[in-house]
Amino acid sequence: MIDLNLRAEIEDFYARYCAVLDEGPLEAWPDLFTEQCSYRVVPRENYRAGKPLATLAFESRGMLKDRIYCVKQTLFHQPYSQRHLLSGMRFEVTQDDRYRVEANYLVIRTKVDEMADVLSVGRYYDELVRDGTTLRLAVKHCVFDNELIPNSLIYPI
Amino acid sequence: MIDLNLRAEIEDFYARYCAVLDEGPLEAWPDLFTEQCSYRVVPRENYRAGKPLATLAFESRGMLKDRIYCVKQTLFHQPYSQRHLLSGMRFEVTQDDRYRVEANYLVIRTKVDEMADVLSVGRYYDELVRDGTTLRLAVKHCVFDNELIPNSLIYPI
Amino acid sequence: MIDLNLRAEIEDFYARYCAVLDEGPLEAWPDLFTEQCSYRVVPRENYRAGKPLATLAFESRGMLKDRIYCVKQTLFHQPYSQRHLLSGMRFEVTQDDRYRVEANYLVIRTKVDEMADVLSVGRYYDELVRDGTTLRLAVKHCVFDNELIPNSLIYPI
Amino acid sequence: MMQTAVQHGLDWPVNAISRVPYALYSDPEIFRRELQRLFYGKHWSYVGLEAEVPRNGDFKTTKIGERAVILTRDLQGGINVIENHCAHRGVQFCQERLGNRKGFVCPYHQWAYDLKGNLKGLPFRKGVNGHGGMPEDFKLENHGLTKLKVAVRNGVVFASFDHSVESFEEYLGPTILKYFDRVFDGRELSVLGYSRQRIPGNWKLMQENIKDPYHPGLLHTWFVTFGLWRADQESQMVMDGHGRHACMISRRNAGGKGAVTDGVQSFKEQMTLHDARLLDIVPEAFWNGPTVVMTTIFPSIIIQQQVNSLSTRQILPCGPNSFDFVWTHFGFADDTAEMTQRRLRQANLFGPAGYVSADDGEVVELAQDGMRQHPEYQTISELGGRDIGNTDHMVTETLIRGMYGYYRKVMEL
Amino acid sequence: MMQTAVQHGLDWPVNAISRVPYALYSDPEIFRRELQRLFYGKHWSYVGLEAEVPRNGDFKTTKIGERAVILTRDLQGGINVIENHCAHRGVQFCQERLGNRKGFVCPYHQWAYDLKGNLKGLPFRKGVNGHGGMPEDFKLENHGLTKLKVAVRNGVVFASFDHSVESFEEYLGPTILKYFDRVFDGRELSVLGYSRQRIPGNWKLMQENIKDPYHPGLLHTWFVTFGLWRADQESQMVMDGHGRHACMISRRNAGGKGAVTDGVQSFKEQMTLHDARLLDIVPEAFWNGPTVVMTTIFPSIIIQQQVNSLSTRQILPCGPNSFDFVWTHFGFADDTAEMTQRRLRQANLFGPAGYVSADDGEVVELAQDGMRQHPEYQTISELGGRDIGNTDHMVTETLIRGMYGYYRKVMEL
Amino acid sequence: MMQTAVQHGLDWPVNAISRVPYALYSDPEIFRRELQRLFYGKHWSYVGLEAEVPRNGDFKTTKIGERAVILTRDLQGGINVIENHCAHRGVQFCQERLGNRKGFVCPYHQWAYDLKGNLKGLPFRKGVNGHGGMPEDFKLENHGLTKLKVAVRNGVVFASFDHSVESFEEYLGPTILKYFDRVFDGRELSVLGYSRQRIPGNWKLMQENIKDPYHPGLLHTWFVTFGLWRADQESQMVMDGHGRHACMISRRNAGGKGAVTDGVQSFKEQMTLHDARLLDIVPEAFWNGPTVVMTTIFPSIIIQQQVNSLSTRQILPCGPNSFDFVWTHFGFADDTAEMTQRRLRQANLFGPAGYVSADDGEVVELAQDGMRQHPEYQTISELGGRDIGNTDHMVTETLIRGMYGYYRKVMEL
Ligand code: FES
Ligand code: FES
Ligand code: FES
Ligand SMILES: [Fe+3]
Ligand SMILES: [Fe+3]
Ligand SMILES: [Fe+3]
Repeated sequence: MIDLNLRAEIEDFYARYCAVLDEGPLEAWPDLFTEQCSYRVVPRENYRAGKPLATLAFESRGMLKDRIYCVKQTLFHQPYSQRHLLSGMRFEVTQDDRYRVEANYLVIRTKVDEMADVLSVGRYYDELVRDGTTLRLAVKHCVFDNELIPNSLIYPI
Repeated sequence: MIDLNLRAEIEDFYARYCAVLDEGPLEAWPDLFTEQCSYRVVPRENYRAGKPLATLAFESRGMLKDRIYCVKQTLFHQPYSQRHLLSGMRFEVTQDDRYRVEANYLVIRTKVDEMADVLSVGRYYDELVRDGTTLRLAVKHCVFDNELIPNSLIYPI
Repeated sequence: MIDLNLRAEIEDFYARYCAVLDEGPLEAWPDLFTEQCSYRVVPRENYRAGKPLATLAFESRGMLKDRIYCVKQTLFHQPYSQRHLLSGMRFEVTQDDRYRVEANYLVIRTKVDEMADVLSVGRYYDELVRDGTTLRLAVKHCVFDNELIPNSLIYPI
Repeated sequence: MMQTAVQHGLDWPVNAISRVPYALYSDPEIFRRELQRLFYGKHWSYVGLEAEVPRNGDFKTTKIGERAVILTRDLQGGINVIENHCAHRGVQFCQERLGNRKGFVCPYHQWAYDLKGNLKGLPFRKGVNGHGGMPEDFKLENHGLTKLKVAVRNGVVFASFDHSVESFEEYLGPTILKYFDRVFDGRELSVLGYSRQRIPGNWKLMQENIKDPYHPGLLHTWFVTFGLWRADQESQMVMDGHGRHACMISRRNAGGKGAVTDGVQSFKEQMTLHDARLLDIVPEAFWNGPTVVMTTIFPSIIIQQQVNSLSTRQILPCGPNSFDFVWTHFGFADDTAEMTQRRLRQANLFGPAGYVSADDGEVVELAQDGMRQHPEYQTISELGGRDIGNTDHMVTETLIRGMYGYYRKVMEL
Repeated sequence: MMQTAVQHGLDWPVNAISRVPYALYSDPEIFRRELQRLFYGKHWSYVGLEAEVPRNGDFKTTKIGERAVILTRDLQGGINVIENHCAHRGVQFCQERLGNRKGFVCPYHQWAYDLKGNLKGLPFRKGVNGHGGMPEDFKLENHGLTKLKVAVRNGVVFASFDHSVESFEEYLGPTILKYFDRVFDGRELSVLGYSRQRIPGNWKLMQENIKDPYHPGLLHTWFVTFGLWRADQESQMVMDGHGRHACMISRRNAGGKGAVTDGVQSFKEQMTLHDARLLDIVPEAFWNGPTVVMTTIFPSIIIQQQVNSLSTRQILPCGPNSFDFVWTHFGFADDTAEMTQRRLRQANLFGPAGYVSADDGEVVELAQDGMRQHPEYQTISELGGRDIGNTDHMVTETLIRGMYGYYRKVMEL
Repeated sequence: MMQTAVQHGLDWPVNAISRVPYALYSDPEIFRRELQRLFYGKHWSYVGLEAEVPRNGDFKTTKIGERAVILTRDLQGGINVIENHCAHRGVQFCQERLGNRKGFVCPYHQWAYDLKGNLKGLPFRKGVNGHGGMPEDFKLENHGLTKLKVAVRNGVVFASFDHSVESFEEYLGPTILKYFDRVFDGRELSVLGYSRQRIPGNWKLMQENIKDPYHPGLLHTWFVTFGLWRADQESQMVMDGHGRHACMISRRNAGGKGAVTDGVQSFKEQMTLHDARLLDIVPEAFWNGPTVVMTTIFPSIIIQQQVNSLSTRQILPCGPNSFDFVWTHFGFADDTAEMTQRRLRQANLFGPAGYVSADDGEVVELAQDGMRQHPEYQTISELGGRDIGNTDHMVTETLIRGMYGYYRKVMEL
């Protein structure tokens, strides 16, 4: 079992991750990743079948910044709020200062004047690395079960 | 990072809080607050716009007791069960024995012979204080995203 | 308050439990229980009224194995994925190496080409025992609020 | 009405009872007519068991068709069924599933009814300080709740919105009544609990499912393997004179491999249980031969006796495309603790997660999916011929044809 | 249309206004006619308060019936109401609830409108490099947004899709106008915030609820106990000449036990508050007698003055079976901090969680449930007789009868 | 039918093809007619790629209109399309999206079909021990699954419920066929994966979206800024002889500031990428000039070639108010690893989260919202005139007019 302090540190990291996505500012999101990172949002059917297509597939912090710029400046969309819930987090130390983390996630979406619904539900397959005093995501693969997306996916998961 | 025992103590407090609301007895709910407390359930639009109106706004444990009495004795409503899920808890020690806590919450409602649905989803902005051997809520502000409430909100969140 | 390491060990156990049900293999599920165990999935109305009927009621690891065989080999059903979220876990040491655990649970179901919905929501009333180096469930009673099941319940909860 | 039906492609050869247009399972106008003629017309619908309301003042809420009703035991011990909406301005005033009351008071304006549904009083009827109140000619007796005709037989309660309905015994007819009395022989019943599921399919698909001896040996591997049900076992398929009600009667045999399992894809020869208690079956005197009798009483209820497991399965349509299916498992007050445990263990086979019935809900949903997509298409239920008649074997769909023969008469379709 | 209605069992004796067929609350064809004649016809519907759009360029999105509209204050300070769908190809172009803009640009092809709804320009209208563009005879002025007729009175904004509607003052009539002006007397308003709920019931049930002085003293124990509302207090029920609008006017009395609480099941004598601040009521000059005036302006809005709590309650139907209910709580710009806090504390009594209004949403839902199950049934609203007329007491359902008298005329049902 | 349409306010000037009544996007009767005449009539609908079922026994489930169908490669290697509901009693027997089988067995009663849809056998057909079974005259060959007419061209599979439909090549016509063959030139395809979204709008709005060269340069800032699409670039808009199919053909230019960006609110001059790999575009031989060709094949499919990103986009209506949109991204079997990675990177631009297509789903939803609220209103698509014709520029809505010209003929509206 991993060290309790490390465990708490990782839990805190994910609490911050969710707060950034749900409370903002989205501009803080790329900094939670390493410079060379892999962020993917993938329908389970592609993941299972070994098909390479992702709903979103980014390969660097720069691409994450470009996405946020796009979402904020150029991609028209209806306003909505999202709320993340994580559960069943599993921790594994793969090398010094490198940790594999998995967790179930649920994202509830609320659009103006509509009932809340499930925007995305699935599992995180992540890798965290220690970068000085802080942790960063080197890998975050969000594999979602609800392959039929309720219209569109704008903000990061 | 806060002390691990304190962290566990706070998590236990919230587990108790949810159990009281979901399992009962509701009469035990006011005791989880300080005598002079602030309990507010607020639609996000008012919260963001700085508008003072709340769906529920209580200023003392007495008001909480009055609410429970009302719910149990005078406020007609259809029976339903509620189930709380919290995630992404963040802890901060603001002074000795005073802690700021935030968390995402989701409340699933089930009415008799209906499918379960989302009653409320949003974020807690709380302050806990140590009162002798136990913790109590001095502040609990539940800011909900799903501003269009599915008919009515009877039990506390 | 229970020992922090024990607490983490129990949380890890539940993370594994959920991973087995959501990620598979289901064949690993019975091993999470003791040989003589009680696994019950019970509508809240029967639980509250003291009526003995359960949706599923098993009395041994053997019965759990028979269920998995049935689900995999003989029980026709439409494919779906499930995703567990737990919250508000409460721990109690009842005797040496025997622990009572309660938690709220939510299971989100996704069927092919349909929106995700709530398959089951309720509370676990469990008892864990230490079996050598590992923990096992001696008792797991899943009492669900949404008594009107969305057609059928195939996989374990 | 038929306009819509035709719009939806209903094109049904006269007298064809072995072919049913898919439109019948999703057309809203046809469904509306079904409610009026089948559920609210001259038929008896199941509402519950006396054992659910044992004491004076006890009540149980349920539905007939889409109408909420309340089964009550009044203060004189009588059984009543009344409609659950207020005569004043329509409030469905009672929410609890089960309870005990001296009477009902509507929350909105506190009109008060007794357990028989009579309006006993209303606030300010005579006005306040000489102001207002109800008109002189307003009579409490004209404004009670809808009262249904009630039939109680051996502890089982049925009701009808149409007071001119024939007696329950005539309704069942002698054959079905005999099998009804086989399970409900007057012994006191004890309720073990409830299971509920919402099945996204037309309600008739569930009636067909229990009038269909063709599927259990094929869909339910479990049955085959353990010989609880297979095509080569002794059985009779019987109906009432109208073909609307039926019993599937059978006696389990050895199970295992045999002629009827050859090429049956679902058969698993080597299947055994890790814990045999699930199938700890002990014959009961009342069986009197058959190990299973499945009774369908049109339109609302199925009575299950499957070895030691007993239940009523109530059908509550919610629109044409889904229905709620409510299982009430029961035993007898004089059951031993062992027998009760046995019934509860065998209950694992049934209900929304049941080893041999979760899959029924699944195929009903898939039949609805298949039928909605092509309303102009037709089923073909011609196993055992195209006519209607009782049989002493189960290689037939005669009971389904029987139901549609009656259905066409009453529905005038 | 009536075909459907009749299909659904609408069978309504001519001139019966005290009996309303349940079908009226769920029939889709009737609902469609209600939208056309009541919400889009010669009536004024509430859209908001001037205080919500104080500065030039401010806008607020809302609905009338099922149509999305925008309340704007144009750059000249004028108030406009325009329909929220693009004249090009229908996009509902504005999503924010509140904002400030120089004009609107549709996201799809950037057609640009000013705050009055005039089409100001569109990309490539004259073509690109001599290619394409709009036809010669295309005139911007023919392709603006739908503009509604607007009425502003003392800071409250109403609009109508039918420009031939009578003036707002004529529409209210002198009696209702007097009570409208009692709250909206020209003082500057300040918005305290919003509450929103989706109530699964027909929109008319909410109009009835606030035209129904019979229920508060019975459903709302709170009211009775603290004397905020009881059947024996001074009150008047008044209507406009058409019976479509109404005010329920009353003055609280001592509360506690009394003739009208005898046998009222919901009365709780010994009830007291742990924290009395919830009922820290201070009379205001403008009350001028009554402690409560509830005004229903047909079809879209309720104006609440309950002691120190003030709100508008907007009705936005979503199909026949549900509506959104939007509460705008407000005070006056010159309120003291104490009075503002008082209004906010008393706001606990109202809205989706309110001590005396969460239950209104609940009974409305249950009335819809009860009515949907039996469309052929009828309500009976005969308290205080079967005719229509103002009263100086509250033991009457005359206001409901008044509304249906007018409803039948306009709906030709 | 038209009754309902008229009820819903359908009032459509004869020959008006540049104005479309909003009712057309939500009326259930019109939608039903669309299913019959467009999706189930004399048209070819997309079902998939041969590359999805490479081996004998492979199958893929999908839909045409609202009917579930299965694309199979039979044991002889032939391509078949059969309807996914059992001929016995309607069960939609196949659930997996992709798989490999020797044949299909319905779970309910194990009727067995081969991959061509022929009924091969059914349990107990000859009865058991001389009892029951199917009638003498029952012929397997009369009870197979619905078989659709199939067309395969260069690895793409289309099907029709109407076997009298013209050939696929005639259906496309020479112009569209040329562009079809430009992408599908016979090279082996490789499937990169799927994206799926449920868009709450009428299916026709997506056809319009890809027949609309007016919006990309305005809605999709990304396109403009990087010169992937702007109103001043070389382009042709071409249709088949009926105006039902179309190609939008264009060649990217320098991008950046220019006449067509003046006053275009969505244009962002200073926009640059932190990581340019997203736009690492490498021309391919088959482009043969254009950098983008968007092909709409009425009614079911869009073929996308956007620089290096290739996909089919299938339209599956779910009632009048929403549709499922299924993206199949593909490349060629002989692609280099670099080219595959390039296609995958550029795929970020498309699909439910795409930089230049998530917003299409959003505006389609908002168009549906705007149109539902006002069925009597009409669109105006008059950019480039009111007639139909191919153009060598993109400042036109001619392709949309072309589609509605054909639509009115077939729908007789
Ligand atoms: S509605 Fe029941 S008392 Fe008025
Ligand atoms: S739809 Fe609004 S600009 Fe085209
Ligand atoms: S429904 Fe398919 S075999 Fe009977
Ligand atoms: Fe079965
Ligand atoms: Fe009220
Ligand atoms: Fe686009």
